[in-house]
Formats: sequence, C-alpha cells, structure tokens
Amino acid sequence: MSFRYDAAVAARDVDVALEIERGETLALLGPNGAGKSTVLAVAAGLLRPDSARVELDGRPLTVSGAGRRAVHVPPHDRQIALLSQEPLLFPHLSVLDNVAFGPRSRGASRAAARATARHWLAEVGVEELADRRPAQVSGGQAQRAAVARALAADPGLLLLDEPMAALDVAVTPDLRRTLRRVLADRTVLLVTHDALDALVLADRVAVLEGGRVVDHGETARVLSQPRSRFTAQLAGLNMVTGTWQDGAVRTASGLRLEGMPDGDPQPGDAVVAVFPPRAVSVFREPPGGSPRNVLRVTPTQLEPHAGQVRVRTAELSADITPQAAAELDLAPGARVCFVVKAAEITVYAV
Amino acid sequence: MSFRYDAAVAARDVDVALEIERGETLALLGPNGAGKSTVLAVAAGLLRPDSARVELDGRPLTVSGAGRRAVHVPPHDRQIALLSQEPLLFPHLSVLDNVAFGPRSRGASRAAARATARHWLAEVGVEELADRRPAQVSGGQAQRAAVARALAADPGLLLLDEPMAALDVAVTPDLRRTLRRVLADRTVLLVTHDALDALVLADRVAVLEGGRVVDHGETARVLSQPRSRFTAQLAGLNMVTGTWQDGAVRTASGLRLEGMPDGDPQPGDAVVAVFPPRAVSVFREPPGGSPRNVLRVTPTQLEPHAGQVRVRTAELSADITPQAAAELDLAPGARVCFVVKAAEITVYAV
Amino acid sequence: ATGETTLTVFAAASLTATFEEIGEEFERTHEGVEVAFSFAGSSDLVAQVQEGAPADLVASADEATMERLTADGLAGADPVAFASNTLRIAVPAGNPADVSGLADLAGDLDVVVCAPEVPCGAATQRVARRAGVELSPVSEERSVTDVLAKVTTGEADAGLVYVTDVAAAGGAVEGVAFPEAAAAVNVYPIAAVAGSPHAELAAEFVDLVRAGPGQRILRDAGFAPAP
Amino acid sequence: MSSSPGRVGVPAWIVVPAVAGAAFVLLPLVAIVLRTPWSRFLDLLLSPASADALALSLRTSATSTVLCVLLGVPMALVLARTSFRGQGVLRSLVLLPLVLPPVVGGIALLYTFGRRGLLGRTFEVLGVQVAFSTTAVVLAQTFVALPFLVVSLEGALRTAGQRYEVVAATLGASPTTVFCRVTLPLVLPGLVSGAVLAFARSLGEFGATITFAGSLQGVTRTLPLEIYVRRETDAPAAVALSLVLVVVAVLVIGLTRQGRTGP
Amino acid sequence: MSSSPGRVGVPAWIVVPAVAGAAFVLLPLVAIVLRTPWSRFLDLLLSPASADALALSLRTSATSTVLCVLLGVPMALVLARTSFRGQGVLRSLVLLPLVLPPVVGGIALLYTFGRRGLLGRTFEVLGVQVAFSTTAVVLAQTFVALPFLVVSLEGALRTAGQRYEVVAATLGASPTTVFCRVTLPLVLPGLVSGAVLAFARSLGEFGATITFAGSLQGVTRTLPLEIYVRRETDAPAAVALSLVLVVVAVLVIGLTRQGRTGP
Ligand SMILES: Nc1ncnc2c1ncn2[C@@H]1O[C@H](COP(=O)(O)OP(=O)(O)OP(=O)(O)O)[C@@H](O)[C@H]1O
Ligand SMILES: Nc1ncnc2c1ncn2[C@@H]1O[C@H](COP(=O)(O)OP(=O)(O)OP(=O)(O)O)[C@@H](O)[C@H]1O
Ligand code: MOO
Ligand SMILES: [Mg+2]
Ligand SMILES: [Mg+2]
Repeated sequence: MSFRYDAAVAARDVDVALEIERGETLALLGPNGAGKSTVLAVAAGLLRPDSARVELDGRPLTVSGAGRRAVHVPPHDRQIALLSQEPLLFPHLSVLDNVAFGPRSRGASRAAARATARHWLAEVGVEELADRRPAQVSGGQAQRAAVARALAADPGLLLLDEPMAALDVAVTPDLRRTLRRVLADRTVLLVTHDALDALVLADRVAVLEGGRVVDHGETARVLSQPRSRFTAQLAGLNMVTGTWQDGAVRTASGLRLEGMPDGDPQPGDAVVAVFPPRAVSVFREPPGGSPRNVLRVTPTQLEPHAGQVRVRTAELSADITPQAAAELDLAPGARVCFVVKAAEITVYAV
Repeated sequence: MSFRYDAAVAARDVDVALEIERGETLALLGPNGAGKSTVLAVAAGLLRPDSARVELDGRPLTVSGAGRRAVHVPPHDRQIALLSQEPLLFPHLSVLDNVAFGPRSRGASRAAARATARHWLAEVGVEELADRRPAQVSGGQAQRAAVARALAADPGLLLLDEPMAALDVAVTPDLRRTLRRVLADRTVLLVTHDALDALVLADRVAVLEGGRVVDHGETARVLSQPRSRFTAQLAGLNMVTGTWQDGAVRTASGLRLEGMPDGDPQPGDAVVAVFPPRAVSVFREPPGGSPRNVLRVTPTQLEPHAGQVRVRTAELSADITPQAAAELDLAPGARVCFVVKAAEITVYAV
Repeated sequence: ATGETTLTVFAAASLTATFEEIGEEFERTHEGVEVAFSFAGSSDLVAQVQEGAPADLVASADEATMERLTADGLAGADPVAFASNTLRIAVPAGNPADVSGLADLAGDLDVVVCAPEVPCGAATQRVARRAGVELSPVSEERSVTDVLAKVTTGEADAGLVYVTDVAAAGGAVEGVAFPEAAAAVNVYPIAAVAGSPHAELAAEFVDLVRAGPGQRILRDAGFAPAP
Repeated sequence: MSSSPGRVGVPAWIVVPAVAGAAFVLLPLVAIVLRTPWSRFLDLLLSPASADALALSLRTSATSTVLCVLLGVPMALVLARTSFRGQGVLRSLVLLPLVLPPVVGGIALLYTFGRRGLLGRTFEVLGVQVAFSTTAVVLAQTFVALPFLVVSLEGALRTAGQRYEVVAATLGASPTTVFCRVTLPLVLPGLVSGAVLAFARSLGEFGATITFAGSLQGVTRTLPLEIYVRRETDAPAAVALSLVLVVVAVLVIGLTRQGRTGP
Repeated sequence: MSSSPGRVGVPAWIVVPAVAGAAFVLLPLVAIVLRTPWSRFLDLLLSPASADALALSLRTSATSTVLCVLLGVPMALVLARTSFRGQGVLRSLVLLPLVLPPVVGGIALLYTFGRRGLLGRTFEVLGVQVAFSTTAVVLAQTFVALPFLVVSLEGALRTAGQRYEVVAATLGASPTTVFCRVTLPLVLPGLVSGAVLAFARSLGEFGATITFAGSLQGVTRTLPLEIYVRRETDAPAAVALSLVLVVVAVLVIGLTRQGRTGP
C-alpha cells in the first residue's frame, strides 16, 4: 500500500478516504466545489484537516484527531509535488530555471538540474521557451511549463489539479500521451473534469460529490457503468480490451474491432477500444454497408437513459431512440447485431 | 458595420483584421500563442498596437500608424467589457458586489445595481454565492461569477476569452444555453478552444494561427469545411438547418432528421442538427435496424482525411475506413444511403 | 488664556529654570498678562528672530550672539547685561574618578566639552589655554546641556559646564571649582525686539529681571551679577 | 480561488536573528520603563505644560497625517502608475526629506516660508505669518512625514499590479471610479500602514519643528520639544514624558493594526 | 501569463494634488540651493572636518544598513509569515523607534548600552566601551532605521502572498531554500526600497547619535552633527554641507532605483 488518505475538513464539509497503490494513478472526478482541490491541499500538507491519517509508503505524513498523536510533515519533506490549476511559474526565473527548481531543491547541481529541465521542457513540447520569462509566454504555454516543472521534481506522489484545463485541443492529445508515458510507473493523484484523461491516464477513479466519495473503482468500470449522476454525464463508455493485431483490436473471446488508434500501437500491444453507446446501431441482421464492426450480442437489459433506451449486454451498451427500440421489437435474450463504425472507435494503448 | 478591427502588434507578430456586425457573435479560434488574447487586449484598449484602426459603431477607438491622426479612447470609455481567462474577481468585494460593479460604474443606484447583479448571478447559476468573498468560492464558481459580472456591464461589445475553460462538464451545457440566450442580440468577440462553443454561440468564425487569420467565414462553413489544420482537428461537422416539428428537424428540402435536442425547442423553432462525419454510416441500400435517419445522397467527392476516406455530398460528409470504401465500391455520382443514429445528432436552437 | 495679553520671551536654554520663576513673578504683578517662553540655544533663538519669530524679548547667553541681533537692527533698545556665568567641572555624583582640578582632565579620563563653535566651547578653549592644559575630549558637544547630560548619565567622567548647570542638575552631579575659570566669564544680555507690540511690558520685564526679585532668583541659581 | 489555501513555514534558524533584532529594539524600551519615576508619573502627566504639549502633538500630527494622505496618495499613484521622462529623478527628490537631517529640513522650510524665504513675501502680503506658528509645526511634520506615506504606498501599488484595475476599466469604470472602488480598497493595508508611519513620524518630529516653528508652549512646543526642554532641567521628567509618547504611539499603531482586515 | 498586458490611466485630477505635494517637498530644496554659497562650496567640501564627517557618515550608514538587513529581514518574515499570541503587541513595540523622538531613543540607548545602563556592566567586563565610539553611532543609526526596513518588507511580504512559496515547497524546497530562492527574489523590490530607506534614515540620523554617541571629529561626528555645529558660527557653510547630504542622498536613491529590474 503506497498512499493512504483519510481526512476530514469540517469547515468545507469534505470527508474523503482514498488509497493509491505504488505506481498507480488514481483520477479524482467531480463537479465544481466537490472538494477535489481540498483533498490535494491536505495531501500536500498545505491544509491541516480536523481529523486525518495520511501516509505515503508507510510513513505517516499527517495524523490528527481525537486520541491520536498529531503528526504533520511539512510540505517540502513529503515527496509530494502539486501542480495546481494556475501555472504559478516563478516570475523571477526563466522558464528553464522554473523547471530546474525541483531538481535543484533536491540537491542536483545547476548543470544537472538544467539538463533535467531541458528534458522535461522537450517532453511537454515547449523547449524553445526555455530562456523566456513567464510573463512572456501565453497562458497555455505557461501551463505546459508548469507540468514540466512538476514532473522534473520526480516526487513520490504527484498531485495534478486539472493539468490540461488551459491547453488547446491541438496539443492535448500529445501531452496526454506524454503524461501516460511518464505517469506509468509513478504514484499519481489526478484531478480532472475530462473522462478521457481519466480513461487514458488513470488505473482507478474516485468520484467526489459534495465532499464525499460517491463512486470508485477500476476506471473502465466507473466510466462504463457509472453509479453517480455526474459520472454518467461524463462518461458511460464502452470499453473492449484486447491486443493490437493486423490493425485491429483482437479480444480474448475472438472478436475483432477496427478503430482509430491514438498514437502508434505495435502488433501485440495491449490496447483498449473505446466507443460511446450512442455510436452503436442495433440491427436484427448484419446490414452490410460501410460499418466495419458487426458484433453478435444478446441484450440482457433495456433501460431508459436520458430520453433514450440503453440496450445492455454483458459487456457493451447501445443507446437508441425509444421508437427504434419499438420498431426492432427488442427484448432481453433476443440475438441482435451491434454495429459500430471504425471511425467511432478510438484505440488506446494501456 | 458595428465593430471594425485592423491592428498589428509587431513585438508579438500579430496582425489581424476582423469585422463584427451589430448583434453578431464572432468566434476567434486558434492554438496557444496564436494571438487571440492580444487581439482582445488591443480591442479593449489595454495594449497600444503599432498601427491600427479600431472602430465601434463608426466611432474610432484606436487609430495609429504612419500618416494617421492617433486616437486612443481609454478602456472605460469604449463600451467594451472583457472577461479574461482568469476570473479576477475583486477580492475585497462580495460576489454580488463584483457583479454589481459594472452597473454601478455606469451610474446605476446601489439597489438597482444589486438587483441587476442578482439577476445575472441567477442566470449563471451561482446566486447562492452572492454574499461570499471570492476567496471562499471554488475556481469554477469564481469563473461563473466573472461571466455574470461581464454580462451585467451590458457593454456595446463583449470580449470573452475562453469563458468556459474552467467550468465542469455538468454545468457547461447550462451556461452555454444561457450565453446563447444573452449573446443573441449582442455584439460579441468570443475566444474559444471549443468548436461546440463556436457552433452554438457564434454567427461567424475567424481562425488565427501564428498571429494571422488563416480562415474565416460563417460558422457552419468553417466548421464543416475547415481550411486550416487547426480547425480541421477541432471540427469538420455536418450541420443541417431546419425547423423543429414533431420531435425532429424538418429541412426546407423535406428531409426529416431525428436527434437529441439540447434544451427544449418548441415546434416551429429554427434549429440546426449537428453530427460528426464519423457518425455517418454509408450503405448501398437502406439497412433497417435501429438508426432513425436514412438519407439518400449522391457523393460528389471522395478524399483521404486523417487515415480515413471522407465521402462528401453537396451538404454532408461521412468518414469511413478505406476498406469500407473499397468494399462498397464507392464512386462520385453513385446514389447511396447516409445512415445516422438519432443519438449521434444534437439539435440546437438558432 | 483668552483675552489675555501674551508676552513672548526667547531665552537661552541655561535660563530655563530661573526665567520660568521670574515669569511667574511677573504674571503675579501684571493682571491679565501671560508670559510665554521659548528656551533654546542662543544662536537658535537669534536665528529664529531674524526669520521673523514673534518674540517680544530676547535673553542670550553671551554678548557676541546678541550682537548679531543688534547688527540686523532687530533690537528695539540697547541690550542690557543682567547676569554672568563661569565654567565649572561637573563630575558624576560621588566623583568616582576623583577629579580635583583642571589638570586632572588631561589624563585618560572620558572628558566631554562644548565644541569650539558654541559659546561655552569658546570659553573652554580660553580657560584651557590659560591653564596650559591639553584637553583630549571624547566628545565635543554642540551645547552645554548636552555636556551636562553626558555627565549626569555617568557616561563621562567629567565635563566642563557653567556653574548654574551644576546647580540646576541637583544631586545628579557634583561641581569641582577651579581657579582658571575666572579667565572666561560669560555675560548675559537681554533686549526687547524691534517692532514688538508689547514694548512697554517688555521694558517692565527687563526691569524685573534687573531688580531685586529677579536678581535674587538668578543668584539662587548660581548666576553671578552682571559686571 | 481556492487553489493554494495553505501555509508553508519559515526556516527555523530565522527565529534567532529575529529575536536578536526584537531584543535590540525592545531592551532600550525596557530601560526607559525601568528609569521612569513612577511616584511622580501622574503629576508630571497632568501638569499644564505636559498636557498642552500632548494635546498639541496629537492635534498637529493628526492634521499633518491628513495632509500627507491628501498629497501623498496622488503622488504615489502618479509615481507607480504612469511613466514620464525624469520620473526617476523626481522620485529621488521627493523622497529626500527621508534622508535630510530634520534640522536641515527645518532650515530649508525657513528659507522657503520664513520672512526672508522664497515665499515669505507672498505670505506677508497675504497677512499670513507661517513661521513659528502652529501652522509651521504642521508644515514641518508634513515635510518629514510625506515621503513615508509615498514610499510605502508606491510599493503597495506596484506589488498589487494592475490586473484588477484593467478588469474594472473594461467594466466601464472611469479612472476615478477605478481609483476609489478598486485601487484604494486593494492597497488599503498599504495606505493604512503608510498613514500610521506618517502619523508616527509626525508625532516624533523634533529637529525641523524646533528650527522652523520654535518652541512656544501651547503654540509650537510639541511633546518631543517639551521632553527636550525638560531634559535640561529634569531628566526623570523627560523620561516620564518619553514613556507617554511611547504609550500613545503603541496605542495608535496597535489600534490601526486591529482595524485591518485579515492578512 | 498574458491575459492582461495593458495599462489603464490614472484620473486626470489626481495630477493636481500630486504636483502640489511635489512642489511642497521640492521648493525647500530649491531654497537651499539658492542660499548655497557657491563661491566657497569646494573649499567647504574639501575641508578636513567636512571630509571626515562625510566619510564617517557613509561608513556608519552602510554598516547600520547591513545590520538592519541582517536583523530586519528575519523580523519581517516572522511577523508576516507566522502567527503567535502577542504578535500584534510585539509588532507595535518593534515599530516604536519610528515614533520616538530620536533624542528619546538616544536616552534609551544610553540607559541600555551606557556605562550605567542595563547591559553596561556586561560590556565593561568584556572590555568593550560602546559610548563615545563609532560603534555607538552605528547602534544609534540601526536603532532608528531598523523599523523602516521591517515595515516596508513586511508589507511587501504580505502583498506578495504565499502562493509561490507553496508551489516551491511541494517541489521539495526546504523552508530555507524557499526563503532564499523564492521569497527573497519575489520581494526584492520591497527589500531594496526598505534598505534604501534604512540607509537614508541612518545618513540623516542626528538626535540619537548626539545623545548616545557624542560628537568628535572623525569618530562620532557624522555629517548632520557637523552641519549642526557649523550652523552656530557659519550658517552658509551649514547650508553648503546640507546640500552635500542632499546630493549624496539623491545619488543613493537614484542608483538603487536604477538597479531595480522592471517597472
Ligand atoms: N479558502 C476557502 N475557505 C472556505 N471554503 C472554501 C475555500 N476554498 C474552497 N472552499 C469551499 O470548499 C468546497 C470545496 O472546494 P474545492 O476548491 O476543493 O473544490 P473543487 O472540487 O476543487 O472545485 P473546482 O472544480 O471548481 O476547482 C467548496 O464548497 C468551496 O466553496
Ligand atoms: N507580455 C508579453 N510580452 C511579449 N510577448 C508576449 C506577451 N504576452 C504574450 N506574448 C506572446 O505573444 C504571442 C501571442 O500571445 P497570446 O497571449 O495573444 O496568445 P493566445 O492566442 O491568447 O494563447 P492562449 O490560447 O495560450 O491563451 C505568443 O507568442 C506569446 O508568447
Ligand atoms: O545657554 Mo547656551 O546658548 O546653550 O550656551
Ligand atoms: Mg479545484
Ligand atoms: Mg490567451
């Protein structure tokens, strides 16, 4: 067990317990004001909770509350880096020295720290800004440098508070891929509004509403079968895991799904194919035509969902209009075809 | 002609000309560092360009450059309000008084200004925060209050710099609807990263890259037939206009499209049905099955597009895999069916 | 104080105690008159009058200073001398350094004197030259009261001040008389200021200072009569 | 904005020089308290001369603080928010009274407002005598205290930046409205501490006052002058009055700090 | 961050009181320049007494400024960044030398470091004589100048806030590293202007010095003391020396402002 968190902040009505395994990424989802930033502040040692037990790799960081010997490790000694919603680059240092700040603080030489900094600036794609002052870069560029700075500190636990909120769509996929690569073997607590971030970056998800965890579990489970209104709005995605073969996802059960790869998966790589229920058409018989993926399935359940009918099988869902459901005369147990265009399926390496 | 803008800022290599009709909303799209915020700063009178001619309703606001009599109307006298990326609520005023600031500045009584403020706070859905200090609200809540503050100032031209960047997915559609309602009869310059914002809120779009306008025109044209790499990544949507009848979009040409309405359109309302090309399946014959919308079309063009084949008709596009295109033996001029699930189509009032 | 006539007297700092007493005496004999004092170094006072300070009378600690006033035509009548003062060695109570005469001050004691630029410093130089004593002070103060303060607080082992200062300091210091002091006697003159609206009252105050009661107060404080 | 609601500590070693510094300032105050003649304290305080001096000091210091605010806030604003040729030189000159020995300041004021001064004739024609009046005390105090207010306020203005002012302007607030409703409230802590500094400096002002205003009881003899006069004849009394000044000052500074809204 | 790169103006009317304030400070300086005996100016400046006084003033002021920084930065940090019981009272007490007439400050220092003072015996045992030495001048200057530095730095620290310090801490910077690499650079303008204030106040210090340190050429007679002594016999010379002090001060303030980065 790497990171254990259990803390209550009475003044903000936030009472949350979380656990993150070593090397695991946990995504924290939730609406505005749910308490996500509060959890990060407590974890970083910036806010003293009313009662708490916070540990990293067995080392108590914050312990408080009735009957406990109070512990409060100061922020700099926690090996926990925080990237907040605002980039907050130090205005008196160049972008390069901002990124070199973490390594320098942990004792690296100036030259070594700068080399590390250049590496991370390159990773987030703003190496050409190294010598600028923070006041001379755009909001998005600053946030990317701040991401690099947090990564360069090489912390035991990395806290990210919506690291991509200020990034434009053209660079988000790139950076998301970078983050996936670098977060793979790190312990991370990621606050995000974006289901895709959670899906690509997180192993598990916890959903916060009104200061309480209302749903948590494997990312795939939470996003595909959301238990909270918020997550349902956010996600409800179909996810099929398999390996990448001949330009398609081959599942353990022998299915073959064509889709659009995000990045460049190699044959044999473990991948996940993701597509929303609304992209799934339902036919009695295979229709022919352009759609590449025709899956023979047996619906187990039909339920109303946001004005539509959600047709569930053991693994997949399709959203169709009530009229369509009526015309197809759908009922649980009848075999049908789920048809999905390859263009609707995104394939991610996992 | 309501707002004319033509200004160059040499130090940032930004040289842009724009025009916005009275009551029109122009969306400014572009990657990080393209110069969007710079345009807004010049329009608001906060940055003096090297050579410029900026006019609102025929009144010169900024005139500079060789051979011109220099004019520079100060920011407060331009009737131009700016909502920037950061909310920047005045920390010493309550949320309510922040929103009342604009009306007060324009001479309203305290009580009247507060009444206006309450109205706008309610519009953006944070009326219950009226008496809080800005330090006591979350980032997203603060940004919503800032939106209300800009709206309450009732300016001749409203500049919005990514007003929804910090909002969570659960509230964005609501606020977008509010904005659409209130921006309808205003002159607005909206900077956004989000094609949907542009689609719903803007009449026209200008795309900025490297400090230059690389594409501009009607929102529908720019988003459906993007001419810049950036916009193509962002959009490329199908848009079908018509009226709302019997729970579907009826077009002038007699087509009927079922879709998911955003909001609550009334029969007879002008609406637009929006769906991405990847959501369109192509069949030789109508396939039956759950998809509600089967459109008989004649492709005019087939072109490669991001690893897929884009099948264009006069008005619509479908993205299918090259294999599918080959199997269907598609060629321009042959009649086919475009099939779209109702769940894939969003219908907006316009 | 409303409705009263105010007679404003600028007087050398060394006259503070005595003139306050004489002022009370004057108020007792002049119904409706209030005497207001401004005490400072003589040079300051003269400079202030030159700049237009609203004084009716000026009493200075030496004649040289008063001459600057007369030279400017600011004295309403010829200055008249009313007291004189001589130097004395002041030592902290108990005389810890065992000072008995001017010659003792030449040793490595901490001695404080007035700077040569101010009246008491000029007198000090004259006395030392006459006695053939080489003084090496640790500080040359800008006024005699600063010298006295250094001695009363025990910072200095000895200082050269006026006889009257020793008396005014009460038990805080002891005076050590020395014969060479006679070589430098300061004469205190007083004069009405030209254009004073209270010329008559000013003349009466001068009379009081020079008459019995005033002279008695001055003598009690240690002043010698004017020569 | 809740993004960083926390605190981080100061280095522990920093407490050592901080305590040394505090001790250096506090020990002399303790020494004064120890030397105060408590048995005579009330008598000394209630004597007419002391009471007059205290009243005069409070009155003139309050007036000069108001003058400092009226003149200094605009000066700080112009220095912090505009740029023009020679601004640097002007700033240096305006800050000069900080460094001038007050006696020199007093001389300079005499040369300006005195009978023989630059403006002396003008004032004489108007029938106003400035030098050696209570007005002179106020002018002397304002002269030495003004730069205190300007310096601390200019610093606060620069640190606060212009972001909120920009937002206010685009909401239609004229420069005057921005000034009153945004700039001033945002730098209020800086303004208050500047005004306290100015008041304190006025309260302690001695050299310029005695040179330019003289030392007349009830008219120009403020508490520091009274202390100086007493010191020559009655050192314990001077110490007692000094303590009164200390107490008044602590009260002023303390009350003002109380009034501040949180850090 | 480029979101608000612009400027908004100051209200036009504000220029009127600003100019009035500037004139009020500048006119007396003009008056001094007009009264300076230019024919004798060089002679006066190069006389041994003047040269000694100027050198001593610069040396002692520089030393006391260093002392102020060493003691004052920690004090400001503790006041701005920690909270403890009695902090308000402590702050008021520490700021007291601002309001004390320097003469009273000098008395208090005597009662502390003088021969019969609180610590006098301790120093005597150590064989150190403070009174009448250059050390006493430095102590007097530090005593009056320290609060200037503390006040302006504390203000700068509070205005700057802790957001960057929080980020630095989570990047692994110890409180000492945060202090040296984030806090100090961020408040550098405040620290510099505080140090300039302290230097200036030291340079002009008069009352506490003459009371506590005495006045001996080359040892304790700083420029203000020299000016005062000269004034008794040679007013024009005093004016000339005052002008020298003015010029030195303008140079110091001007040079420091030059060295500042950015606006
Ligand atoms: N400094 C503060 N003092 C008091 N309450 C606060 C403070 N900061 C935040 N809150 C409140 O605490 C609750 C949790 O806020 P928090 O910032 O943790 O939310 P969040 O999930 O990060 O929201 P967002 O997505 O908008 O950033 C909210 O109700 C908020 O109003
Ligand atoms: N204060 C400044 N000084 C100099 N250059 C600047 C400044 N602010 C921005 N720039 C530069 O000007 C260009 C345009 O920046 P601008 O902030 O207008 O971009 P933007 O389109 O708003 O970007 P974003 O989407 O990241 O907010 C960028 O290259 C940026 O680095
Ligand atoms: O009384 Mo004096 O004028 O200090 O020698
Ligand atoms: Mg948050
Ligand atoms: Mg921008």
